[in-house]
Amino acid sequence: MGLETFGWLILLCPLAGCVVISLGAKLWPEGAPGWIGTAAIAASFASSIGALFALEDLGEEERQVVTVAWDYASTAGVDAQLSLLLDPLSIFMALTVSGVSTLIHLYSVSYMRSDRGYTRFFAYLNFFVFSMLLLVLAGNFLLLIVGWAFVGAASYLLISYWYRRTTATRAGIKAFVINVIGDIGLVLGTYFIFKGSGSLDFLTTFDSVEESFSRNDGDLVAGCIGLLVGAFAKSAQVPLHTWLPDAMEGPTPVSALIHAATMVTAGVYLIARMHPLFEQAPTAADVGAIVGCATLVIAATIALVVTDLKRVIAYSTMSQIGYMIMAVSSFAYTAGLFHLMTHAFFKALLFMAAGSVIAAMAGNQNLDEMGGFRRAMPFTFGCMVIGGLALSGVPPFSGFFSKDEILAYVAARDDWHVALAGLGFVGSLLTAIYTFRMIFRAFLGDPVEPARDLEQGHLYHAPEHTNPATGEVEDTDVGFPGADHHIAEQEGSMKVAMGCLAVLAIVGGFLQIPGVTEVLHHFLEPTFADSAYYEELHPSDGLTALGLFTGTVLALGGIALAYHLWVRTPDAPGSLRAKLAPVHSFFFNKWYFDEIINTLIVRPFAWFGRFGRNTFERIVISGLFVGGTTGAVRAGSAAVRAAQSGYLRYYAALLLLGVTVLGAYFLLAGS
Amino acid sequence: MEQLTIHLSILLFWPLALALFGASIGRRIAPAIAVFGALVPFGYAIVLLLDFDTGAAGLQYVTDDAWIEALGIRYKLGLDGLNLWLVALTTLLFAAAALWVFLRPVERPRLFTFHLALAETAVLGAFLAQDLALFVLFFDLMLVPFYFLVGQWGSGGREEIVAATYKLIIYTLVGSLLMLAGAVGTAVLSADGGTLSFVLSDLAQAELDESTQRWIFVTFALAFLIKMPMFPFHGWMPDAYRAMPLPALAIFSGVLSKVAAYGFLKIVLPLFPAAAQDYQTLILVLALLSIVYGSAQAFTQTNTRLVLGYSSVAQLGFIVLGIFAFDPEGRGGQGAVLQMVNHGLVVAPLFFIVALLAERSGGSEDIRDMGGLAFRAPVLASLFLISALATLAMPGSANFVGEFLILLGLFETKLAMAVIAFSGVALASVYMLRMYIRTMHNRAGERTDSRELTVGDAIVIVPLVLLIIAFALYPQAALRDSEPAVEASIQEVVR
Amino acid sequence: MSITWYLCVSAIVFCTGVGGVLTRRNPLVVLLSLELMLNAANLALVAFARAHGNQEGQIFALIVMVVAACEVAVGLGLIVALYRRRLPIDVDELRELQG
Amino acid sequence: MAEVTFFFAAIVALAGAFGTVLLRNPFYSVLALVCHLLGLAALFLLLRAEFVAAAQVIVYAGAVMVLYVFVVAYVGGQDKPLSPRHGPGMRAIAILFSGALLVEFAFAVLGSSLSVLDGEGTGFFSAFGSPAQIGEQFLTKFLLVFEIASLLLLVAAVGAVILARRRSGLDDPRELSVADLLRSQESGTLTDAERGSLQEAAGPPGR
Amino acid sequence: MKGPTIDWAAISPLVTLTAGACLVLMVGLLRPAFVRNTLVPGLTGATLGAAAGLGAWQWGENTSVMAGALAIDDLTLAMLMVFVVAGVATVMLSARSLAAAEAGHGEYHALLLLAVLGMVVLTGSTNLVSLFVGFELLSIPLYVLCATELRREHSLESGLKYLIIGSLGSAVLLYGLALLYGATGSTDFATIAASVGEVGDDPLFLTSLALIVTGLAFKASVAPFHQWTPDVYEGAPTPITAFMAVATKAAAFGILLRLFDVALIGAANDWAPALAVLAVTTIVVGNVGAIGQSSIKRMLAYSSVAQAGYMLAGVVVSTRLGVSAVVFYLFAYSVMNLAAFAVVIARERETPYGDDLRALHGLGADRPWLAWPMTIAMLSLAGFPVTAGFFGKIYLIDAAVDNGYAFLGVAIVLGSAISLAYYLRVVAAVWLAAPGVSHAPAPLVTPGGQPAIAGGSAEAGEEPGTVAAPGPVAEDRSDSPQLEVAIVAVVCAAATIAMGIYPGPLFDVARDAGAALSGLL
Repeated sequence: MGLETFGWLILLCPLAGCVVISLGAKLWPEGAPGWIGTAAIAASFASSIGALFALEDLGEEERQVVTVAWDYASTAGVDAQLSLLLDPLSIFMALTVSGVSTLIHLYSVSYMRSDRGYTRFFAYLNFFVFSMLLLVLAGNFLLLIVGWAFVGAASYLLISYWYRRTTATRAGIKAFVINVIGDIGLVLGTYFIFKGSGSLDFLTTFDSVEESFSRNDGDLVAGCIGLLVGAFAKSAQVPLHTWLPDAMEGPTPVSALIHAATMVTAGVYLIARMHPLFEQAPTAADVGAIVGCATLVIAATIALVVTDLKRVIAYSTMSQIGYMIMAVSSFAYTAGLFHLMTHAFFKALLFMAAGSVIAAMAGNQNLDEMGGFRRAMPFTFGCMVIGGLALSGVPPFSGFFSKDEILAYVAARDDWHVALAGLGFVGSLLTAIYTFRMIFRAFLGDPVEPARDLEQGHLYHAPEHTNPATGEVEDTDVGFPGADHHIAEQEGSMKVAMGCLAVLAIVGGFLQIPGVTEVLHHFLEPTFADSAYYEELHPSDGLTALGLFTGTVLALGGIALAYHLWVRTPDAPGSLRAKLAPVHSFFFNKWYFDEIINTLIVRPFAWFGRFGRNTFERIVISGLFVGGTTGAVRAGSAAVRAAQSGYLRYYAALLLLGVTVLGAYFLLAGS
Repeated sequence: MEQLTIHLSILLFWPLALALFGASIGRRIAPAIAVFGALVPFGYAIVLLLDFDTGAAGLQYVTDDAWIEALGIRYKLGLDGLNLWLVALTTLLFAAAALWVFLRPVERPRLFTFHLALAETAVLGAFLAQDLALFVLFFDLMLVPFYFLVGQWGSGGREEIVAATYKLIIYTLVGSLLMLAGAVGTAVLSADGGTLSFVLSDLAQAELDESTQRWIFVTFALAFLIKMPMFPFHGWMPDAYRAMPLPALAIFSGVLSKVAAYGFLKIVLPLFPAAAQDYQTLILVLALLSIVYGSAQAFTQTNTRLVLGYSSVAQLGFIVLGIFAFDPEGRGGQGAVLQMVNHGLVVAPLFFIVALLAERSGGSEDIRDMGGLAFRAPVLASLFLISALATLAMPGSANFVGEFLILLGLFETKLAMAVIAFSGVALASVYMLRMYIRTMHNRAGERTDSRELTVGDAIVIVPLVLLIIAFALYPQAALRDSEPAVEASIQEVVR
Repeated sequence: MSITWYLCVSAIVFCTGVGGVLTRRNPLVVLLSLELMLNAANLALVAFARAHGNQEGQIFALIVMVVAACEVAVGLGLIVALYRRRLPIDVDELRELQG
Repeated sequence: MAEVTFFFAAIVALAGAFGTVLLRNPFYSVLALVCHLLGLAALFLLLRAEFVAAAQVIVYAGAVMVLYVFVVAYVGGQDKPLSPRHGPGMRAIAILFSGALLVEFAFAVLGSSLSVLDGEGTGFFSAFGSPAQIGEQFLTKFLLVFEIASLLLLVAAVGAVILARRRSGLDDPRELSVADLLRSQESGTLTDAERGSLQEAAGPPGR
Repeated sequence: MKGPTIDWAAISPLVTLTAGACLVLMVGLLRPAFVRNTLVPGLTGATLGAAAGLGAWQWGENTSVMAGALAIDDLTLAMLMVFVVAGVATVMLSARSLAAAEAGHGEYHALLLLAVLGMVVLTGSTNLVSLFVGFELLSIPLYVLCATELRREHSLESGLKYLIIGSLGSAVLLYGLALLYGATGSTDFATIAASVGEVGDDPLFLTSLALIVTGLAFKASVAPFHQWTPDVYEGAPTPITAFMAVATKAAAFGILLRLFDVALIGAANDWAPALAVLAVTTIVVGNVGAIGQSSIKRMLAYSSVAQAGYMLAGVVVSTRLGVSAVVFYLFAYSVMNLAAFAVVIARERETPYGDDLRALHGLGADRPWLAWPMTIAMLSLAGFPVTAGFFGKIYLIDAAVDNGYAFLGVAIVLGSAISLAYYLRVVAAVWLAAPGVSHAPAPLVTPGGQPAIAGGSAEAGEEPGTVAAPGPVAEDRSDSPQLEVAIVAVVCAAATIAMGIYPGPLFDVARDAGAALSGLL
């Protein structure tokens, strides 16, 4: 089978899975949908590997293959086809996505088992994977936008998966709308670029970029900014990030897959994919770098204080993606993508572990009420720690290499980027602190009731099902969220999935050790062949060493600090919070982003709508237009009927008046 | 061509003839015959789609007979890229509506089906007419059946219904009567002294001077803007939408508004290019206002019909934007044509679904009385979801392609307006999802019971949704056919 | 005597008739006023006939007399009918029909 | 001489006209009209319209006016005030309008530049206006008019009969018409009860 | 001395009408019911039919007869057709009406025929004297006919009002004619047309114009000379109202066209603007006045005023196109109005509401054969497509725009826009309103729909059913569909639709009529 066949297979397997699951909804026996879905994704992963080898067989130059299904909307000079672009970058993304997805599907098979919407869940999940793969394989802007929107829709569906929860539906619509704003940015960017290049096809646009745009050409910069808006919305970068924490309303596997491993990294992929444009418009690239940097710091600070287990991880995700965005916008592509991959591993791992803990807590996600699960669930604990270490960048875990490589490259870019790198280091310190704050508070300390139950060997069940976000009592009669819970210790498939990811989280880093094994770098070479920075941009060995060392120190220091604060002196955080009350509340309220957006956009619009309905419609539309005219006509009618008094002699009078006037007119006009 | 000439007339009058036949036979059988009368034209339209000579400019299957020499009015029908797909859409929606009426009987079925068929003939006539007087005739005729449909089968109290019919007719007829004057003016003034002719192709030849074009343009624009409706001429819309029986409403919102948009492309641009240029900005501004205002209303309304009604106002705003973008390649026009078909295709199933929702929430059509309806009705939910996502022009739907082209065209000529228009895209997602969530999701309402849709409903709705998907996969089909025609009518203006 | 004099007389008579129609409430008298107007026309016609020296005017005048007679007959008939119906003989009372 | 006659006749005519309009009693109005007509006839003679003048005196002043007198006598001359209950407005209007109209006519007549109006009148020949002349005209040029005029008289006769014919149920029951007698033979008469009930039903209800 | 050569062929329609009138008058004196109920109407219809046939035979001859007093040309004949249609319809509608019984069938129908004759003379006249005679021959019978329901006060009142105002109008007209004769020195249109050139701006002439315009506009019920119309239409017996609404208007417009577009065409620059203003006023007043009327007859009266405004626009443009447009519109106008009036009559007899709008409630449900004609008539009057009214309006607008009176076209459409308000009110009453109360005749009212006191009439005496005995006869009469009325309604409605679908032939007729007026472009 050729490369193109594999390419289409990668795409079609998940789609087929989705269709089969949903059409057969009524037929499938208990649990079948899960396995079907998993199998479909596994098949897709297999074809990705196939595609990888097929690609390796080709020569360095022709490792960019475009395959066209049919004309999609090619009219009036617009060349929009249904085309895939198969090159190292897309294959790399396909591998990461399908690989991680497979494991997460595996995890979900048992984690979601007792949920009534089991079938629906896997249908959605498969659809998501299909969309994500469409996004990364798309061969032109239009198709990219399609994939872009599809993942948005899928994430909406999965966020509001438990749709009886108003919190869930609200989070869902929020996510969708912000993603649509991203789409709009993307479309506008496309327009600007299309204006110059006259083509929607990637390769055509990239090859002609020098001809069609001068350096920092206004249109191009605008276009790239548009693309960045899209990227920010999807990757939850400031200020379009507010949807991501709320997205934690979705089931934990969803958070693991979509809001940690795959979808949110789409922005990174986009920038990497568009590198010829960004390199032609460095101004835009700098914007990206700065925003990424800002995000990583802001998110880290918030993560320090939130008490919702999943939200902590969510903010850390934002922060990590901040790193990646910063990297690719500083043209450190390999580093960014490398971190993307490793992050997918350990962040998925963290979420899975968290899911297991939440299951043990019977759906309760509040850190304040957790503690002492160390003995109750050792496996989960182990996974959590591995993930945490990787996230904090402790050698030799994967995060260590990827993150510190990013910082080194960014520092090497040019002088003012050094400042960004510096902030990056601050971020990594904070990362270590909040990560282990979470781990320590959940697993160390004296066990809470659920933990103790679990040690006795039976799973804790809450007296009544409550919404973790609002605490309101839920109508569980509908059967979702499932009444029963599943934790890694009791479920083989969950164990397997977490185990695999744990291993990857440990060894994943060796794929790309600066100066030693640069597998990824060489593999991605063909995609970035046209990049001016790919080869040139290289940190000096000294700088690299310094970076690695600093990173290690900061990570360990952070962990130590966390240990000191939350294990050694458990009352210290309280006093500290009291001391820094304003800062704390500022962080705790997420820098008031939601409030600002609410007052600036949502409220005015709602007011406008109400004004239109209550005032404008009544006064202008029906009052002025309808009422005005009818009123005039009515008045006229009244006048005419009043004149029709019935008095004969008035009629005669009017007649004679008419005669006189007419005569006068004729006499005046005629002579 | 010659052996085909008769065919368009068959397409045109078949429904009416069958309905009359059915009405004369009896109330039992009438709806069934009406279904037959609506399905045949649909099949016929499919044949036309297949047989249509793609890429050829100019008319096909022309019927051109003398009708009223005294006024130079000819009975001239024809198909081109502009109306081909709209005709198909019309026949499709009417078939769906007839089926719906057949499956859930109404009282006095004979009259109902007769009016429905009369409406179909009128709409098809308006689309097919290649003679200005003929177009005006059918354009006005469209109103009559809907007057009766609203008046006799409308929902709500007597008073509201009568008021609604008044608003509907008077509002829209004021416009189209002015258009009548404009049409006659066009013919007479273009003939000036010569032989009078209402045939569009002849009128397109004669160049009216700019001042004349202007006042005539105003009459036509008014008629079309009211019909669509467009802000601020939508005063009749809320009442009419509230009162109209749903199968009729599906057609009304799906097709009749398109006739107006089609009129702009088919008549106004070629006949009054100069005036169109002069008023471009004005119309564009109105379109933008419609988009923003319509979205805002759709976002605040709680009556499902009105949500859809105002969303249509916004969607038609986009279509008009595309028509009046006047970009040299005619991308806007292309997008507009595509979007007309799309909107008709998505809004009709939505109205049918609204009927089902009302049944499941104790007859109320207010989203505050709904909620949680998806629970036992996954199929219904997914049908609704697909239509809703298509309506908000999610990328991947044909609607997106339409809006993409429209805004691309506008982007090239009027950048700022395009950027504003994008707000409409975002707002669309807000109000459509709001409607979906408030009806299908969230806690269940008091008087709701979640039921799956019956086979009968499925027979009507599922094919429509499948068509939406199919069209999403291959919008090229429509674009390919319409390209030359759009080119032609835009060229009149841009040169 | 120039024709103009006759015309002036006829004009005055006509306007007198108009005044009668407008002021009198008794239909009988209204009819009489109408007669005045017709006669004014007659005078004008005859005068013009004299002026132009052709007799068409006189013919016309004779016809007008016939017409006047007919109108009178019908009008008086109506008045009699009203009277029979015990309706007030007053044009201002006849205002059932109005609006 | 002619002048004197003219002024005398004109004054008579005008006086008659004013009398017709102004006199309170219809009977006097009729008489006033008669003398107006006589004055007019004199003017006709001055204008060489002998036949017209004759017709005026015989037909008009003679026959038509007699009709009037009969009706006035039958109906009884209830004399109404000159102006109705709703104030003197109507009188003012009347004076105003007829005044305005008069002014216009004055413009028309005096302002006219037609030469023929100034002179005594042109080309008159001996037989001008003689019965023979008129008769010839009627039988040649104006034959149609002549015929139609006869039909007009027929219409007037029929119409007057229809309207003034005496019917039962209208007048007080004591008056019996031939028609009643005829009907009573054929299909019995209405009982008083019926007639009484029926009289209420005049005019469709609902107004 | 020898009389003028008489072209008997040309005047055969007039002769027929005269003879018919006299015959009917005589026959009407016979006693038996058969004569009155069948023979007299039959004869009348036959006479009208014969006249129409002879007219058709004379089509295209365009002769001038009776020493230039009359022009029997296509315009006259086209109008004759309208009169005949109206006349026949009226005869059928009067078949069971009280008016005929009251007046005596013979007299009633004779007057009808003489009125028709007068109309023909009026439209055909090419001479001031014959114009005036025709004018009176048309008016005086109508004065009488309006008052024939002597037992209804309204009928008498309308009669007297019509008589007095009408005589005033004709007096004004007459004075105008006199002045015109004085200014031009002739009563022949041809001579007048010739001499308009030099006296064109003479005040005498101009004043005469004003008076003549008033007199004729009055007959055509053009605002502000329209005020008699609503009162008279409402008061008169409905069949007569129908006849007046259609035939009188046609006659008035016939002579307007002939006088202004032939005799006074030279002074077009003087009168055209004035008439244009009158047209606009009329359109506004008529349409606005009709709104909110509860009596259908009154509403139709105002609507006829509005329609007169539309047609006046056709006169203003003073082109052959304009003439043809007016003629065409007159045809359309007559059929749709007759259909409407037929339904009104039917309901007057079926329901206790007389001509009140309530009489139509629920018509669609239980009397489809009346409901559809009413609907079609209303839609056609409003100018909806596939009805005669639609093309009539197109034709008028066409003519108006063609001669640079675009604003008249706009006025027409705006007027029709307003008119929807009241036409649709009727349609709503027919279809949308809940059925009215019982259709059983209210007490004291015979199924004839008229006060039962009418039964006192000498002739009406033996009229079965008009006798005020609510017996079985009355019962079966009450729900009898009144065949002839329904026939009129349906036929006229069908004609309306037919003209709306294939108006070609009628357009040819109209064009010939327009061509008859030489001297126009």
